[in-house]
Amino acid sequence: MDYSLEVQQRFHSPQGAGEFAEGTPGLVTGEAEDRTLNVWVRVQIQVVGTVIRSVRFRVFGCPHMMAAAGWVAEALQGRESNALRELDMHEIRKTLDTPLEKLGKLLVLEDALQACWQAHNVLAQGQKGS
Amino acid sequence: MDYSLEVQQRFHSPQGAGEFAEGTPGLVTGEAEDRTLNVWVRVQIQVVGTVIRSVRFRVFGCPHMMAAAGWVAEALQGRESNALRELDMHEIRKTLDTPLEKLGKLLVLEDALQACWQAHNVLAQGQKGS
Amino acid sequence: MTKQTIYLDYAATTPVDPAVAVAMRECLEPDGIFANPSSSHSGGQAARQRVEEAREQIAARVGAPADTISFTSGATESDNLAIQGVMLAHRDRGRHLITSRMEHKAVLDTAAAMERQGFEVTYLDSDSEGLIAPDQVAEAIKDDTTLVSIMHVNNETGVVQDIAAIGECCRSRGVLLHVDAAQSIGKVPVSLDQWAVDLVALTAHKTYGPKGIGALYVRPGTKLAPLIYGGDQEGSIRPGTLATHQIVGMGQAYELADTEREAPALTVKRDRLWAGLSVIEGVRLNGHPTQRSPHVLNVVFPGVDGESLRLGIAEIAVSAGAACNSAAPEASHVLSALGLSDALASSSQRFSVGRFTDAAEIDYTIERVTAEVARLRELAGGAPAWCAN
Amino acid sequence: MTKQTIYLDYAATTPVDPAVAVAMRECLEPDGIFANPSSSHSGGQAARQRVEEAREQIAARVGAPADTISFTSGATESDNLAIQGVMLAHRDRGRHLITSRMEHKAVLDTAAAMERQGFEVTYLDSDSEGLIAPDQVAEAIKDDTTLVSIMHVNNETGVVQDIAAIGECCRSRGVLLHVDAAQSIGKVPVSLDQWAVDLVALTAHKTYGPKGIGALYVRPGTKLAPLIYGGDQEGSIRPGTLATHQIVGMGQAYELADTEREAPALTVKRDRLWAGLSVIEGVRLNGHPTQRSPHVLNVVFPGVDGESLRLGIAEIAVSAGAACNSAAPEASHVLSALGLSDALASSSQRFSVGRFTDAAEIDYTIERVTAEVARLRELAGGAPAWCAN
Ligand SMILES: Cc1ncc(COP(=O)(O)O)c(C=O)c1O
Ligand SMILES: Cc1ncc(COP(=O)(O)O)c(C=O)c1O
Repeated sequence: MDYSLEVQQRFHSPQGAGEFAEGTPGLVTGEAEDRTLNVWVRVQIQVVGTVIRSVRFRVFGCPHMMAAAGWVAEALQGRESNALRELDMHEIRKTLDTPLEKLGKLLVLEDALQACWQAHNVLAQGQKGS
Repeated sequence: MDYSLEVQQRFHSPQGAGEFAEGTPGLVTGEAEDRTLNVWVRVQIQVVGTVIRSVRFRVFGCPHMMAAAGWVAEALQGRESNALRELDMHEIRKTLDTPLEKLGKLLVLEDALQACWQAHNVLAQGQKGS
Repeated sequence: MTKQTIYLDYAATTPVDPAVAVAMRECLEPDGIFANPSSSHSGGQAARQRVEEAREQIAARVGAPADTISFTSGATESDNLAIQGVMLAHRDRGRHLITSRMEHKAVLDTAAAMERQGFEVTYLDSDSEGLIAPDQVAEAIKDDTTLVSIMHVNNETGVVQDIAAIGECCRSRGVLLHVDAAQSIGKVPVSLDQWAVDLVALTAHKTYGPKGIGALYVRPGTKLAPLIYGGDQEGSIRPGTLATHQIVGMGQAYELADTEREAPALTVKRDRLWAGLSVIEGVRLNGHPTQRSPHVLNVVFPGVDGESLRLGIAEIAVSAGAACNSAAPEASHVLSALGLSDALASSSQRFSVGRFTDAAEIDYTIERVTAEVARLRELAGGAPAWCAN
Repeated sequence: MTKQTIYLDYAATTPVDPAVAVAMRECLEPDGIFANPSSSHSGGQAARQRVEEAREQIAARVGAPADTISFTSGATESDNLAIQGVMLAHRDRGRHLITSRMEHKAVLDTAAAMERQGFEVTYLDSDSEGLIAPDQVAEAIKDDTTLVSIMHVNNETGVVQDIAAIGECCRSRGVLLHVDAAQSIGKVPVSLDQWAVDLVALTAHKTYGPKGIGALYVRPGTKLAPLIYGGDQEGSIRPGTLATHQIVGMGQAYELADTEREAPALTVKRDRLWAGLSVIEGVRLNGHPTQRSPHVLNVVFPGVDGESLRLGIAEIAVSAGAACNSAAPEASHVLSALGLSDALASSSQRFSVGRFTDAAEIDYTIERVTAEVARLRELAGGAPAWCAN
């Protein structure tokens, strides 16, 4: 298995790995897994208004999975929250120069982002409601 | 194919190769061949009384065949003529350290010696007769 | 391969020992022993002599007469020649083959090919430590069983089967036994003078010899159909121009591979590595704790993705439990056979030490693995239980 | 082999070119490219890269894309894989194989094995100069013909078949063509970009590469059943750990084997030898006078037993028309196919020149052969006519 330089770099120093401190405001969390592929990922997003302030993640999986999570965390920073729906894993796979057979794993990351998106909407509704 | 030193030596300098001069007294000739084995041999013997004085041979065949002819020529020298019948090619094969599959060829040499023996007897009868 | 990297993948292949390289070199020089060993001229005879000397060296190492050793291109071919050759030559006598689920692909894929050709194959399961009980073999033998094929040293776990006992039960039932001993030489004794074994697959490149040369031991009188045809070399069992330099290299390598001298040294290295790794939280050894070869250590690091760990310690050459480096990690068939979950199988690493492994390399490896395991577990913090079970 | 001997048996095998030995050496050093090309770590990747570079070198030499080249243990295995592999994979489509009587044993013995397995084989006869006419092939093709196997350069006579034309007639009839090109590289161009050929057997050791490594060219889409199983190497056509040093050596050897540069030099050497030998009374050339490879000269010395001539010039390594060195000299099947009597066949010698043959060696050979022929004819004086006809 050979890895693109970006994958190696993001694997060795994964920006955005970890969690937010307890009680950080505007947090939503999304989690997804695929046991057949041996991957699990949890993504935390801090949204202020409709803007993503910052992202944190945890991953059990291969280097490509970690690099993709790190890439996403960086890419989402400062974007409108609906960017959560718009990230295209096919694009990200190409950007990171990751083998096609890894796409299945990246889609698990997409699931986690979707979960964030839904959680965020619920939260948003709640806030409107109040 | 590897050859015993004696075979090599007798092949490179074959004592007794050739013919007797025309009209040498007491000459008998025996010839034999086996086309399937690609061998031909002719043996000439000079017998004085009942004693073999000297032997000459010609061979078309492999090195073992040449060595055997040379060995026989030397061995017969000075022997009683009935030695012609007594030479055992199995023994000679062992003496010359020649592979078993060569025995067939050596037996062609034996045939030539037999032919000499018969020719010699005819000659002997003739001499008695006169 | 840069000098900076640490090589702990001796079970995959070994470097050629310098003494072996020297022996081979003579056959690779313009005025050296290069002629065709089948040629009848003096050059050919000289090459033939080297070939026969090497055959003696190899035979001596496994306790067999020289004329029972035929050269092949490696253990893969030897396994195929043994299994296909025996099953085809005895097809009228019986069509049943017995093997195990932990065999190398060279045996498993050949068994599968035999099945496609209408032969019947029984696959034995090992216990959770990777051992096959001789009784299992005995029970599986049927009237039409022709051959049993069981490996000696497993290439992923290092587990050693009791070939002597398995041989007895095959012999007593009149069934032939083939043993894949590709991993054994120089690590675990192969004693064909004591074992009731009929065929043995050997290779050079796991024992500091060259790649692309191996041998098959065939007990005299064992009927075998050749895989390839075309000349009288190796008693027509295996034609083709004999590769003198390769054969000389294998002979030299086997001459050097004195188990009594090498095994203790390997054990010290392996145990030093295990002493360091075993203190990492949750690590477990795959395979039998004692009945195993001194050169292999197969370790599971629960909760740590194997591929990530290997990249994390990229300067250290180790391999997955499975040699398979594809992305959807079909878990090692060997580790699955031990009952490991997919997650644990793919969290396993095979470390294999060798003649040139030194203590500093081992200590460095312990330090790096310990650190990387901690880092990856941190990155996977909060992961569900299945990731580590 | 002592320096004193003169080597004129390049058709049997060649010494490894020093440049090839150097390339191989790097893979035989402890810190060299020794890892398993199938390993995913950096060492494995480095080895894999060398393997692929060599594949490119070999492919370029025969005018084929790299991915059509699979590595084997030599031309014997390649011939077997081509013939057995195609006949078995297409057994439902047809069971008829066409080959010639002058093929190498690797082909003839395989064809015989196919016959034993119920396939039908047609053996084409050459004309008295060793040529197969494309028409003969066309006429032999039947509805159930699957494969034609014709060699390019004959190893005993050097006669070169018109593969381009034979390929056309096979292609036009939808029949696959396998070509044994073991002797060709560096002597006669192999142009797979122009020939309608489906499989080609190659070997390294006839072209200054190492023994025990060869390759099979397989045109994309050609169905082939493997001979051995056990791993995904070489697209599962041929599993087993790739022998990096051997493959690198073959690649380097093929890179060096530039026919345009080498063939003219060989021709000069061969013609110098023939100019000297042809004045000996009664000598004749075996095989076609012009349509032949520059490296082989097969000469009959009527009335001179071949084995005796070879011992007479023992310091010169040549070989019988037949490689067979057994005592009851079953004549070379190739020379018999040319119509020679047993006597003449066994009075034939194959001289083959190579890259390292020099003029002094040739002149010495002419002198010694001339003298020894005279001596042996003298010793056989008075022999009957059949000895020389
Ligand atoms: C147990 C076992 N059998 C067979 C083989 C195949 O050996 P080779 O690479 O010589 O074909 C190997 C190694 O690859 C092995 O470890
Ligand atoms: C024409 C031909 N085919 C096949 C072979 C066999 O090649 P290898 O020795 O590589 O198996 C040879 C040489 O031995 C040959 O000359």
